[in-house]
Amino acid sequence: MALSEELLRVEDLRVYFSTERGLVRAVDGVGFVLPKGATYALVGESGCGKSVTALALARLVDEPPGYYAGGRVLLRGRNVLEMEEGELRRLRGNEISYVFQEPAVSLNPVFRIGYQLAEAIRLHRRGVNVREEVLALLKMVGLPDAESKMKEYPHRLSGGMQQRVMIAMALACRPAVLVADEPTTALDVTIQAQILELLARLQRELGMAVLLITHNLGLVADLAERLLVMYAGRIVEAGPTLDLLRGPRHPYTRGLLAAVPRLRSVGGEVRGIRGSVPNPLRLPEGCKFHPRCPFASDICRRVEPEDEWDGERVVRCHRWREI
Amino acid sequence: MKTEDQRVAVRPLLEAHDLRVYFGGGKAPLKAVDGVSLAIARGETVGLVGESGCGKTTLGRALMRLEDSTGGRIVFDGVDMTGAAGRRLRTFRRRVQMIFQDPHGALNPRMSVGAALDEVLAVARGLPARERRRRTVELLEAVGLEGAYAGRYPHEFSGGQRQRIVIARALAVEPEVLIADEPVSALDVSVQVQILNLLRELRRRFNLAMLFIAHDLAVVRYMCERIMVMYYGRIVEEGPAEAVYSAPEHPYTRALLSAVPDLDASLEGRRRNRIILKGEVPTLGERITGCPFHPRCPWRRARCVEEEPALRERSAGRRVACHFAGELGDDAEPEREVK
Amino acid sequence: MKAPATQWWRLVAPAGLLLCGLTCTGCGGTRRLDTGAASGEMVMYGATARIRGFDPVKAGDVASAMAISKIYEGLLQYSYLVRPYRVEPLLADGMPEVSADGLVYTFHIRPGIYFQDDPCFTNTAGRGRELTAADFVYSIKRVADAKNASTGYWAFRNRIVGLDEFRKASQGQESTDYDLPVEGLRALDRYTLQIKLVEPYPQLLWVLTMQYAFAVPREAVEYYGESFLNHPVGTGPYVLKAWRRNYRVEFERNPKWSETGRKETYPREGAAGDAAAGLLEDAGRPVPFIDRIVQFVVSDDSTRWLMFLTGEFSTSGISRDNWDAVITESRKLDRKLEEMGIVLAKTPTLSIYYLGFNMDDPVVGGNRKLRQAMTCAFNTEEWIHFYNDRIKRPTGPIPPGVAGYEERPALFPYDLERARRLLAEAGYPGGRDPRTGRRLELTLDLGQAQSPEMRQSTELFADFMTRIGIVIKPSYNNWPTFLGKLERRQVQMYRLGWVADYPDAENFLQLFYGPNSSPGPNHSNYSNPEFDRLYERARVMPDCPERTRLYARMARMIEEDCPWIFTSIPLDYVLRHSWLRNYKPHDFPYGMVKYLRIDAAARRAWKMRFGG
Amino acid sequence: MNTESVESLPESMTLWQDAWRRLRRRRLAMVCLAVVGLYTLAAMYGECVYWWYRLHDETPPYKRVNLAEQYQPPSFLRSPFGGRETGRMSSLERFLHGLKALGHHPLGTDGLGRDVLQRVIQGTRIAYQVGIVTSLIAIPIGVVLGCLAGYFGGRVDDFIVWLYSTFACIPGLLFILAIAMVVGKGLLGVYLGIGLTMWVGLCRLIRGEVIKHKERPYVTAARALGLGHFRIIFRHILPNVFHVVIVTFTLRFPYAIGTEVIMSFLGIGVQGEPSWGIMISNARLRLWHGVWWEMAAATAAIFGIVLAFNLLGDALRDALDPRLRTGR
Repeated sequence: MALSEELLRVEDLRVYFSTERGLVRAVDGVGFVLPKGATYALVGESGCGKSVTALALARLVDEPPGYYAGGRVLLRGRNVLEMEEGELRRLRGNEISYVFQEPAVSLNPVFRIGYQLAEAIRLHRRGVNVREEVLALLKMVGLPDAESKMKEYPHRLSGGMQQRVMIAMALACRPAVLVADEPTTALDVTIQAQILELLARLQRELGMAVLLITHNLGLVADLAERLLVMYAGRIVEAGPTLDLLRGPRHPYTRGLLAAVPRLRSVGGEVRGIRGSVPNPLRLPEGCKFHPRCPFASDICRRVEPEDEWDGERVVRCHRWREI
Repeated sequence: MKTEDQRVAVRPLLEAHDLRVYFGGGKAPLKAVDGVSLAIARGETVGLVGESGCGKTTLGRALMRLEDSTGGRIVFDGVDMTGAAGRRLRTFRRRVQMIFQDPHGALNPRMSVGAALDEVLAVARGLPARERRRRTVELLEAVGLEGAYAGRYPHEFSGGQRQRIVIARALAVEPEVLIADEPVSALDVSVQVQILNLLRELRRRFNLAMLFIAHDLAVVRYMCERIMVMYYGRIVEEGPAEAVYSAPEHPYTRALLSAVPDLDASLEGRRRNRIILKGEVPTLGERITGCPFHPRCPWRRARCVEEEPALRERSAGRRVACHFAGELGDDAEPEREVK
Repeated sequence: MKAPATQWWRLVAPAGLLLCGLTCTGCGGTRRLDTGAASGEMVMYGATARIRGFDPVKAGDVASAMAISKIYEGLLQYSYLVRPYRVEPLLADGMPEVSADGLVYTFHIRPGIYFQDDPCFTNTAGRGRELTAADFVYSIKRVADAKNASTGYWAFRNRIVGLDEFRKASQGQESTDYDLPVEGLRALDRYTLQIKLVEPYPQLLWVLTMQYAFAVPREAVEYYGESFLNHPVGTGPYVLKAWRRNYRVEFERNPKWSETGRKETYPREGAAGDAAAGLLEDAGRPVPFIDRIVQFVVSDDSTRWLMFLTGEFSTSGISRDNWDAVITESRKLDRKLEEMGIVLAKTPTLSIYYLGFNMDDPVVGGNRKLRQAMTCAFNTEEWIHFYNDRIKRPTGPIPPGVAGYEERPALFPYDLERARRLLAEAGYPGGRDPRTGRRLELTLDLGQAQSPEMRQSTELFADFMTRIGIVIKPSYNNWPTFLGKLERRQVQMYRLGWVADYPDAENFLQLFYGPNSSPGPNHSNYSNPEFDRLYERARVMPDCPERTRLYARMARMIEEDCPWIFTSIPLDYVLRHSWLRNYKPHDFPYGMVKYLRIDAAARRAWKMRFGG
Repeated sequence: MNTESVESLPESMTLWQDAWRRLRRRRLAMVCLAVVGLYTLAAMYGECVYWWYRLHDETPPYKRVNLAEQYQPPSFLRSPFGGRETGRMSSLERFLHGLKALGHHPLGTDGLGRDVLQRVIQGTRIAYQVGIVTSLIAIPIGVVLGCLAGYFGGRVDDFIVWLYSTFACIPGLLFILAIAMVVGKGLLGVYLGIGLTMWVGLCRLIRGEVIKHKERPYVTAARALGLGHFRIIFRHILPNVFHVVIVTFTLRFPYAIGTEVIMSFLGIGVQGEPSWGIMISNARLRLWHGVWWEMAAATAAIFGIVLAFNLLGDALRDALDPRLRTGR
């Protein structure tokens, strides 16, 4: 991993929102390095800041209410957060593409599929046969009967097909990084499997780096090489997927893994994490997880832990060695 | 947990016989529920699994008589409730309660938690005010909330807490059957299991019969002794959870199970034979002749296209709607996409 | 006289009083001026209110009457300059011969008077035929025809022998038979008309100057049918050239006059001072002077005023708005306007505005002292001040300038102390109604609430009354509702005005004649046997000192009884440009436009200097 | 089972309190609220004056004519602190004299010498009466019909939609004129005319909202709990759509006032009381002679109240809209 070529480096990213009720530190010191061609998964529950992190990679957070309070996002060495508007536009789509959770609302309902795809292609690439390209893309994402589907309006397609179209649009310009934000959450289990298959295949074929954002730990086990676990705007633990899943170090990761009912385990009661995801407006002092942590001690309540590296694994916990 | 003999001793509390719910009349009605029969006994939890649009929510609502059924019968405690109306219907509804997927929407945002419970206690149970106050606190504590929160409003609670309130409200009428429609799918992962555990505990405490509707097979597995798999408005497989999960007989059940991300398998480094179904989940409006699953079925034969299979008893408590149930073989290598 | 029809258009809402000067005399200057005698035509531009139509039997409003009088003519007309008002022959060849008992009037029609050319004259291939006595017989029968629903039948009702029977006969379904003879209305020969009256009716001569008695050719009525209203065919100085309802009307010199050699001349005789004012310069010259008259329907006061200032219109009234800008403190014309050669003429009009009591009402009707108290409480000075001195306060029912008017102090002048005393005597000490213990509250009905001046002056009146402790509750209605209420005697007090039909006190005194009670014009339902007796005597008497004495006596009775609070006689303030010649204010200016002349050179010079 | 704590919530707040808190944050909204408050005070003062004189059976000062003081400009234009008569006074006396002069017809007098300020205050009273009474007519009709149409749907809905569409087809002012013809001029006509036209918009909005809420799970939950239809409509749904009523009220209030002014201006509205419309109508007479204060006072009064209510309505809409609420 260390040898692979670095593509995207996020350093100490801080994205805050000033709302009526106060300051929300949605992302507060996130850092990671995404190598070329790698698949990473960013895992966390709702409100942990994973989507904001994803949007910040192409400076897509609405400003205001949001603003970038610090850190850098280096794509091939250039800081995305300091780019001009024109440069940003070239970046978006060309270098970083997104697939969002709800395909139904991400497609414009009044235009045909083919037109929307063609528009994406025209915007970023010149001198290609747009129609051919549209067809090729639709075939690539496995849309059956691409010729006729091109002429359909979005609402005529099922959720799975819409998501395929969204992926095709994201791929239209052969991006270096594909950010997939909960791409299967809105889909049925059987369709979810199809889409994940597709993503894995495309990643293999096109050699993109993929950042997969999800709340489902089970989903990523097969797909991602490395796992980043987020909680309250911070990455609390990161490491190679299997290592991390087999031996979670942060109490949050442990709790999360324990909370997932297993398909094949028999009987027995599963214990969740007590309490609920904290209100981003009223984050606790010290370690943000301490009110829910069964191992919390005095230091956890007062001092916020720093990243601790151990080989390829990082963890933010005062007491992970003791537990 | 119930023991085997208890289950036998109790006659079914809520039954449906050949229940049909069609939407829109005319030649091509939307057959959301098409000939479903089921029985839930006191203290038993039955899981209902299916993908979106398969009719499982409609079935749940129809059992509560929130949807009018087109055909078939609903029998509660031995009494036919199919045509009940007015006070009889209201009484019936109070004995059967429902928990909804979205705990945010299920609570009236303009009513404090206490007021919501109080109203139910007053209207449905007719308790005097002092008694109602006492019960409200009891109920909140029963679902793991402090009684002092009665004066607060739904938006002040987190999703998990709201779901607890919804459960408390359902319990306020002291129901005998609880229909839980995707009660945890809108919740954070870390909170889901809290609610599941709560439901398990309440079921034990109040000896509730429960119909647990979900799309997450792992969750259903955790909650239920018996499960039913629904596809295109029909039950395609039914049986004890153990048996269905370890040896699914219907191709759809098999595909469904293989599609679920399996953390354990991944951790053990097992490669699974994932059956990736082709095509889309059919919408209820589509016309499919023969077996409704045949367009996506990897084991499809000619007969499947022509003849719709009936739900046949395969063994005790085990029913499957497939012509070739048992003939597919455990290791059958169907035509499938190779990973 | 039995229950004459309500001459509703003569019942003028006070709000409209200031516009009279405008609509009656609103004529304008020339646009394209004649430099030589023959080269150009003299055009006059002016404003008018909406014209309803050109049928003399329906001359129900001032604008229509003005328009009709340009086209049609009657037997008699008012002398333009002579005061007091006098009639002189127009289509009649001299004044009529009146029998000794005053019942038979014989008119000789001027030969050689022709109707204008019109397709209706099918016998003569469209050439206008000569006017005959039969035309008058026919025209007056038309007024009597019930099917025409004329607004002017009141002038003939119960007057001419046999005419009422004719009217009765015309009420049937079948079309009216105009050949049915009327005994009192006969053409003795081609040029002789005889009118036989039921009883002496000295006012007939005034009546015959009105539009209702104008000569209408039977051919035109029958040819045009319903649309005769839009197709006037007359003998007058002008013919209708174009008419776009609500926008523009255009008249042109009647070519028939020169064709048939008809000659009308400017009067030689004037009132004292007319010669000095240059009004007799054109004496004896042929009329009309103006070739073409174009009038626009302008409803906005300020537009009209600006058009006057730029010399488009040659006369203008003064609205209350720009009173201060036009008239100085000393009631003179503003210096700047004076420098522009604008001339101010100021004359009282033959009209009276009043607040009437319904004598049927138990509260105000049966309590003379109360009415007298209210009359005493009416603050003349403030009222005149509010109206910017554009009014005079009348003392009784006869306005000055009409025989019977007495120059003497009012019986109940403004006197608050006396008013309070009278009120106490009336049974309302301090205004308190002893039955309720509260102030006496009276309802005052009005039409046309949309005029702020009307509303404010009503509030002013209400304030006068609160000073003696009476509360006036105004009730605003629209005009038809208001009239309906009056006719059904449903009002307690009401506010109205009366503009004379002719300059004879009888025209005012009839408003108090018992048999004329609502729905007749006596809306106060005043009934006094003594007054009725005197009225019946006076109205058949020809003009003589004895009749004048009777009128004065009756006026005094009315003043004593106070069925009305007499509030105002409007003063007509008319401005005109100096280049409009021969202009003299007239209470009955119908048909007088033929005497007006525009000094082309002077106007051109004026326009160069001031105009736009 | 252990009970959960909600320690992260500092204090309990209803949605109304929450909306109020959000409203309070907006300075403009608070200014508008203050302005509305001032108008309300003026209207209440006007009402007191009206009734005091009514009960004492006296002519109120705003109706008292004084032609001697006709068309006096506002006091601040009459150089209250200068002037000839103050020549020999000390500066304090002059100041006090000036203050007294300032208080004398502060907004000038009209053509009958009546105090413009007093009449503006009476106009406020009339405006409030119109606004409140018409709302009392329109809101119950709109709310009840809207709720019934939205909740029951089907034929009930068809009928109510037909009904309000019919009403909506009639041009408002014409309808009001027609009603004024039937019931006669005066306030009753104004009330009925405006009230019977104003419910349409509200009904439509409520119906839409109720349709939306009818599908919400909490309504299903209420049905599942065996609650009756009317209880569901009025106890459960109505409170959730009530913000629509409030916003509509704040936006319709100035509309009603405006309509009343137009009607009074046209002479079919208020009779015998000083309404703003009547004041404007009166003021036309001398306006272009520079007698602007009566017109200005009445117009400014209308402008102020309409602006304040409209801005407040917008702010309320934002504050009450559940979609804009943060902190789910």
